[in-house]
Amino acid sequence: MNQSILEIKALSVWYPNTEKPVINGFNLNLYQNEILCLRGPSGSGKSTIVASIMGMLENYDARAVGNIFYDNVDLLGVSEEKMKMIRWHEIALVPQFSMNLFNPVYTIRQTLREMMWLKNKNITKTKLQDQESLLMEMVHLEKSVLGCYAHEMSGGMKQRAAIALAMVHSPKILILDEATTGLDIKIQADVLGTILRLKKTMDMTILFISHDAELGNNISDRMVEIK
Amino acid sequence: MKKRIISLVLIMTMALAITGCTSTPKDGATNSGSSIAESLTIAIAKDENSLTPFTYVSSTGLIVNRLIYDTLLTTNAENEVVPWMIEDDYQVENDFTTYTVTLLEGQKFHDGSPLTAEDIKFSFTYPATQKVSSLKKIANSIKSIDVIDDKTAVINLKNPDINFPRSGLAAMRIISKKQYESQPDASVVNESIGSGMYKLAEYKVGEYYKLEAVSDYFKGAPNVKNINMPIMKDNTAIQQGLLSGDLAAATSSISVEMLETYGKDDALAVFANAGYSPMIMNINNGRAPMDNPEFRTALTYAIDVKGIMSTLYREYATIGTKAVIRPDMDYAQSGLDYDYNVSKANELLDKAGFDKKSDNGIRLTPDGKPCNFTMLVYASNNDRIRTAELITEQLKAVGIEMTVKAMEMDTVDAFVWPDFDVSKGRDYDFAMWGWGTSINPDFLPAMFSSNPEIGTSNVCGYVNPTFDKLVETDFKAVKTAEDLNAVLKNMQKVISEDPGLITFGYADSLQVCNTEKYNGWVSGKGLNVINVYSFLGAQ
Amino acid sequence: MRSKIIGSIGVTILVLLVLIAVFAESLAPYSPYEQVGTTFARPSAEHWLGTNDIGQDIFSELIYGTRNSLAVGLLSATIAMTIAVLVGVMSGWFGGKLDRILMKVTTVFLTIPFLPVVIILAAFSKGSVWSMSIILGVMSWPVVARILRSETIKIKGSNYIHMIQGMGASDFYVIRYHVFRELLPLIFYRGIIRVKSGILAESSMSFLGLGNPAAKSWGSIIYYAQSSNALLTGSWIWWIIPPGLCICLVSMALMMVAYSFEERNDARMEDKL
Amino acid sequence: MKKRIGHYLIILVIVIVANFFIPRLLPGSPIKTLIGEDTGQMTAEEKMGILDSYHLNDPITVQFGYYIKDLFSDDWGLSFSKRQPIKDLLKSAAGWTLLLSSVSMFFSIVIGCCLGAHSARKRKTKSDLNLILGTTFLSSIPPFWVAILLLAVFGAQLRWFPTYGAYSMWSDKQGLAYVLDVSYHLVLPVLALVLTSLLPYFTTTRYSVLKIINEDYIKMAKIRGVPDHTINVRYVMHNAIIPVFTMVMLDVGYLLSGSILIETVFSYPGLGVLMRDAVTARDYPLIQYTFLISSVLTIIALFLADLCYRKLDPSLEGADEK
Repeated sequence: MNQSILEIKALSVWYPNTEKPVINGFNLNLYQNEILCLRGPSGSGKSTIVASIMGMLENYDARAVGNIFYDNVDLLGVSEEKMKMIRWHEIALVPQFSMNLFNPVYTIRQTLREMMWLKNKNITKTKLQDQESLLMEMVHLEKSVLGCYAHEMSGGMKQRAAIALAMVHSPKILILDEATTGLDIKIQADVLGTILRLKKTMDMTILFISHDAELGNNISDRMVEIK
Repeated sequence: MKKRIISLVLIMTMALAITGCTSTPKDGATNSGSSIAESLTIAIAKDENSLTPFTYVSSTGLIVNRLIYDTLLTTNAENEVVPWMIEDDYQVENDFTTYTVTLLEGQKFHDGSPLTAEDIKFSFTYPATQKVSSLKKIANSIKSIDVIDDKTAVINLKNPDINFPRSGLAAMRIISKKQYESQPDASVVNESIGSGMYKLAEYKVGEYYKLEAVSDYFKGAPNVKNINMPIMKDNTAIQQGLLSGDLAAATSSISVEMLETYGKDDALAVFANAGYSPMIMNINNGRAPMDNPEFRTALTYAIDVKGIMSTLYREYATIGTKAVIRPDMDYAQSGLDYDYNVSKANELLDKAGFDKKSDNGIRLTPDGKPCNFTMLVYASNNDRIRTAELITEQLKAVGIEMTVKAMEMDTVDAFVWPDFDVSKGRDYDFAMWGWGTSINPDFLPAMFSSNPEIGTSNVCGYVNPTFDKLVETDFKAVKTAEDLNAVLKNMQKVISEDPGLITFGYADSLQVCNTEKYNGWVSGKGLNVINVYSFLGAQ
Repeated sequence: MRSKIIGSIGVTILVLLVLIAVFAESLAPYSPYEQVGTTFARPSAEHWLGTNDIGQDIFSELIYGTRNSLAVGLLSATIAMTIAVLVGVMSGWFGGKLDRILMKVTTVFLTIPFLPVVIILAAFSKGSVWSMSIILGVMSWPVVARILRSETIKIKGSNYIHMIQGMGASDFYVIRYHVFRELLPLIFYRGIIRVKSGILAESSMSFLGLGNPAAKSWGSIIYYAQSSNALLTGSWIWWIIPPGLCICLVSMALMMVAYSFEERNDARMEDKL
Repeated sequence: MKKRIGHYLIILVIVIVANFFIPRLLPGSPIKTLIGEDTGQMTAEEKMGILDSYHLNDPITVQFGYYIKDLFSDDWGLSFSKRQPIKDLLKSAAGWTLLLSSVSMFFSIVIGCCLGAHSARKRKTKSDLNLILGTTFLSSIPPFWVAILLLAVFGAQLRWFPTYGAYSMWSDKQGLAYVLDVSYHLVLPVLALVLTSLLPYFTTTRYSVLKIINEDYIKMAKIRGVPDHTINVRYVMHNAIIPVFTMVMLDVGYLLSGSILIETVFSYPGLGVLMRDAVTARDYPLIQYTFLISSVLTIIALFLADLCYRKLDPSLEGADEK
């Protein structure tokens, strides 16, 4: 059994002006190179856990206690500066709402390149091209899609583009929050395929969040239920 | 003979000093300013094109045009017609049909070419060839002009015209034969070459004019070397300019409420020049019930002419009379003042069969229609709108309802004076109105004759056989000044007994001048401060 | 919470003004048409805002002026919005040829200079307050129409509309009960702005001598003050400021209403402008 | 794109035709202008003669012919009232108006947007409300009154700025001096226009920003560690500006003929004043061409705006509206 890469200890989260915490003393261990399916009915706080890991709680001005350890740093305690380094570089997210994840006035290419450029300001054009085509490969998208705007793409394409975007910095952990919800079966299968392949090829750890047990069973090595 | 003629000419002059150049207490207080100036900035209120006699648009243009183009005679501060380009002793013979004039020495055009009797002949005949020109009328009245020598010309009229010195000799601009003779259409000539004391150095459409003094002018170099005239259409901007000292003067006039403000500033003097353009309430004499003389007479009692005028202009106006023309004209019939008397008005209306009233207190016409009328007025003319408002209130008191409709100028004209042709009829009840000038003796015939040939400005559709007869017979037969005055006086009696309209009077034009920058300003009856006398240098 | 307060302030002001307009006769100390004092009198016990250039009581003018000003504002806005909604929704919803034609008309209206058309209309309408508002209404619909159109197109594209249509709802039904309701906040907001511009335009037209200065309105009061050089004589303090403030007051009140309205309709107001 | 061009061409044709008929619908006739002061004294025949000489008695269709002919002539014929080639008259006037309106438009947009964005950020705070009420207040003052106030205070009283004209007349400044002089004269008119036309841009920006800052792609960009200024400029502003641009497109027309109030007060030699004079003088040719110019300028502006619009908002690319 691989060693734990991400450990959540006794995590409790409160939303403003609510007595009862959404999550109460939640524990979770995420091991190297596994696909863990975090399953639970909607409203069970799955997204809140994601938010806590990504350090997005303040967006909902929520309050959390407990620890989330990622290579020996507590993500709940860490400074925003440090978090910036971890977020997306180490842990990337394919959000639930990837439907409008993209700036409507950007092409996919612009979005991807912006990310690459942010990591390495003096990256060469050729390097950019190679990387973006690589990413497209990764998620089985036509190169032509690079020139598209969000409104020109189908749900499935967007979803895969979102994954590509998450992979830009080749993170260690990839969190997919309801990544396939609202897509029809065929495309779902497609996206799931992509995910599995990523796990193999890139030796990644994937936290797969879904309300759909069956779907979970199909792809995950391990399943954790929350109520 | 000579002397008699001159005195006659003097009698001809329409106005004698009664009010003269009334000035505000403030005026003339400070003459500390200099009597000569290098350059003055004087606002002109309209764009008047290239200012040639054939291109200027309005009276404003005429004012400036006079500085550039000389006339044989001109009108002075007392509004008398006096010689300008010619010898004092010009001859008037065989019943005002022949006028002999001799040019003074040393006159030339701005292009340097000398001004001769030939140019006079040309100036008086050329306009007749034009499609459109305000001078055409004069040229048309000319039978022939004989050039005696370089300096002397004899002008023969088709018909006797007792008023020709003013309406012709003092009005006709002398233009350069050389410049125009090859020009079929004068209105396309945009270079103004006159013989006046200033020459037009520069003109930017819609922006400004620049006048330069003619140093070797035959009456001596003008006191002001350069006159810069920005075209400023907004009155407030002009006033601001005058107060701030940017402007030395303006072609436009100010309104009474400004007197105090200007009074505070010692550098500024206000001149009040008696005006000759009347404010009138037109009554559509052709439409019932206004076609009823009693009704119209009643109105003259119901409206407080004096009160309205003093409300609008304080003492800076000449109150109108039933005689219509200015009371200080020498042929004005005295004792025809309006008398504001509401009870008299009511009494007359009752007598005239307007005695029944509707339940909301409005009188009914003999045939039972309520007396509510509309009054048309230019939306751009505040004084007239205000007058209309006051009239409305005063007519309420005698049970007549008036609705004021302020509309854009040409729209009103289209109702009151369709195609500017009185024979085309008219479509209005009442209308606030005014005429450019009232100074010519044929002003009255033009306003009240029912014959469209003569009564060209009879926009009220006034019909009165007695008056028409006076025009057709006596007026045509006039031989001397005395006859003329007699006829005109009779006319006034007629129109005062059977009023066709209401004349409120003649507002003075109040003009502000900066006496610190320059103190040579001269103003007078019907004379804008921007005039030849204001700038005329020592002879 | 705050938005509620602001909104109610706005409403209160408007209601007050309407009341003033309605009960002008009993509120005004004098008839605004009557000559009740010397000309250009400064404010005093009997004339709170002094008198104007022909000795009418400015305060009374102000009260009566409320009528015409509000009338012009509201009426012109109503007219403009009616046309705009008709054109905008129809061309947005039905698209195709109709849309193309309507949009051409709209663009033409946008390109043809405002002033001359106003003069023509004013000329034919003998410049009464009512015709004034009609003119302003007719001249100011295109902009709103364009906006409503693009909104309608958006709404038409939305899934739930397709669903309802799928259930066999008639165009009229969908427009009446769904599209229109969606547009309402936008229409409301635009309407408010139109009322304001209507009131302003009335005064500007007086300034250009296109209005009917004889009719008492805030605009015409300012116009007369201005043309009697209130600025230079110092009388502007009691002659121009009060009507000016009244105009501002209305617009502000309207904006306050709009503001609170927007706060409450966030979800719907979004991107509706 | 072809479609768009076609669309605007059709508009242009309509406008050309309309501009011929508009002046002729005006009550009254140009004869007063043609004859000058003493119209009354003329006989009907004389008047007819004059009207004939300007083709004003010909059937409307014939007149229309002349209009089209002049349109393609080199100087567009003579003006009735100004008695000058119309082209010369329009050249300068149009230039000044274009300068005035474009400059003031630029500033009102920039300022309006900045304020709008700011107040959106400060949403529900005091300064937000203050900004809203402030801009509303400004836009509630009659434009001519603002202009006059500026003129009185900064022109006449403080004497900081000139009170009339577009440049100091009678002083033939050259090069930079001239540019400075012109901008100096531009200050007050522009200020007046900007102050009174701020509101629409302000509100529009405010609302679109409000909407956008709540969009998911903004949140995610933050998570992805996109720096704030990039988010503000390339994410928020770029998206927020689109509806503002629509406003601009719709306002161009107004600004071109709408600056007339300001032009009048500041004696600015622009199109608006020329147009107003032409109308009051019933100067048919001049009316036609002033309208035409301002319409054409508007159409061009609309067209350009349309182009940029497409650049600005990719979701419109290809999805041609008409």
